[in-house]
Amino acid sequence: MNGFSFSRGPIDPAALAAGLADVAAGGFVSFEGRVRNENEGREVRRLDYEAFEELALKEGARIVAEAVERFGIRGACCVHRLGELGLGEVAVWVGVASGHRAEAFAACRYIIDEVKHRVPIWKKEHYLDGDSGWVNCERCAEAAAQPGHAHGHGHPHGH
Amino acid sequence: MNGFSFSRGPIDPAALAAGLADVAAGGFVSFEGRVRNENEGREVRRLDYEAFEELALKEGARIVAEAVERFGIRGACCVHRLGELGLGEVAVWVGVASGHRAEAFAACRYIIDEVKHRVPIWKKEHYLDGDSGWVNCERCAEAAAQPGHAHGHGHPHGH
Amino acid sequence: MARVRLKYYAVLREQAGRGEETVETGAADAAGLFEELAARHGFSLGRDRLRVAVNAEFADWSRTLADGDEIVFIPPVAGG
Amino acid sequence: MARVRLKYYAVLREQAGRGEETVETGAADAAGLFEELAARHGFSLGRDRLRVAVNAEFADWSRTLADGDEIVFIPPVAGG
Repeated sequence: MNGFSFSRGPIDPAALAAGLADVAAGGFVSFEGRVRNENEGREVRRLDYEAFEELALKEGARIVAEAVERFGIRGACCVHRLGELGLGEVAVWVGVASGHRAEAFAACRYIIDEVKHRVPIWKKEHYLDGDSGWVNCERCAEAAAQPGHAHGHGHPHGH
Repeated sequence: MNGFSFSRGPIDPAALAAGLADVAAGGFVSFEGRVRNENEGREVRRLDYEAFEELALKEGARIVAEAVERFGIRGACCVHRLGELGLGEVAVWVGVASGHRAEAFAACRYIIDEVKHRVPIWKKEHYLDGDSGWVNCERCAEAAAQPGHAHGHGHPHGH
Repeated sequence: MARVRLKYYAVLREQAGRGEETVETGAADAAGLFEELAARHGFSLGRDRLRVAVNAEFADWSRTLADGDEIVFIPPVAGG
Repeated sequence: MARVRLKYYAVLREQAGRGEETVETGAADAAGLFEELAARHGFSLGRDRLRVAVNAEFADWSRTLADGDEIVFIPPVAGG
């Protein structure tokens, strides 16, 4: 159950956690990124996720392998949703099992941070007012047009 | 579902996480401390937990309230098992829901660290060889008898 | 003299051979009470490794004792 | 001239009005190909905000193109 994968249906954290069960693991940390009702001051109604799956699966697997290597954890798994998600749904789940808790926290944080920066996944927000937009694209493009507001690639979006 | 409580039966992380559901929370971090098959080089068969419940409930609630105050999180919950636990069982669960992930990670770590240091809960380990011992007590007492090995109260035990 | 209620947990419960008891004590404070009971029950942990609670709140060892107080000596904790 | 396959995602897919296409290009490298297609499709994002993948691996913009290459321009990612 180690590694990175996509899911087109709802993510089941309990089942994923069970897949990392390990009697040598005293600490288990998980992160769930959920669809919020608000982003940067706008009321969100739903999200669509899409990915360049072939590359995303490779890059996601590299990130999980890096975490195992760096933090000496016993197991790690990341699953990301694709398609249309409503408010409160789990968009991404990361679980890490480790002998002790410090490495479990550090590795879980590493995986979600790297996934958000490196894995080719895109999110379109649909707002209550009927508008919609690709996160990090349209509004960053506007910002980039203003001197002193250039945003780099992969600008963290902060959920 | 905020706060600190004890459970005499198995902990159900999915139900506890559902209790923190919040459409304004984009990040949810949880920690599970599980019974490991080994501690400090000895093979563990099972654990018994007991608590000074009246004070533990107050101190646990203070810790959760501190985390809410310090990190500005939206909700947090900690449940600790009491009684006899087998290998792999969840001994303690901490969940934190927050607008963004950085505070969720920090608050979850804060709660488990403080609970382990401050809440009057004790753990007796039963070993495969038939021996048993109160964690932080008997062996720390031996260590304290050796010059230069004094351990302070609440010496962290490191799961 | 004060008449106080003791509750014992974990290793202290096992060494005292009981979960609670009521004692009459002439000890001036919680520290003195602990030394009396440590001598009686043969506790292995020194006072420097313990904390004390009076009426379900953490207290100082210099806390004076009153009739009806409930005292708990708290061994090093090990939750999680 | 190289005959390459493009796949488009997210905002680029919407602006190109298609998910994929095959093009003949005289561009010397991936950067030149992007500029051709940005002009044709009116992409709003500049090349400095994108990455490029060739045959499902990240590549440099200076990567020369070969017949049969599959090219993806990668808008700023937003997983999680």
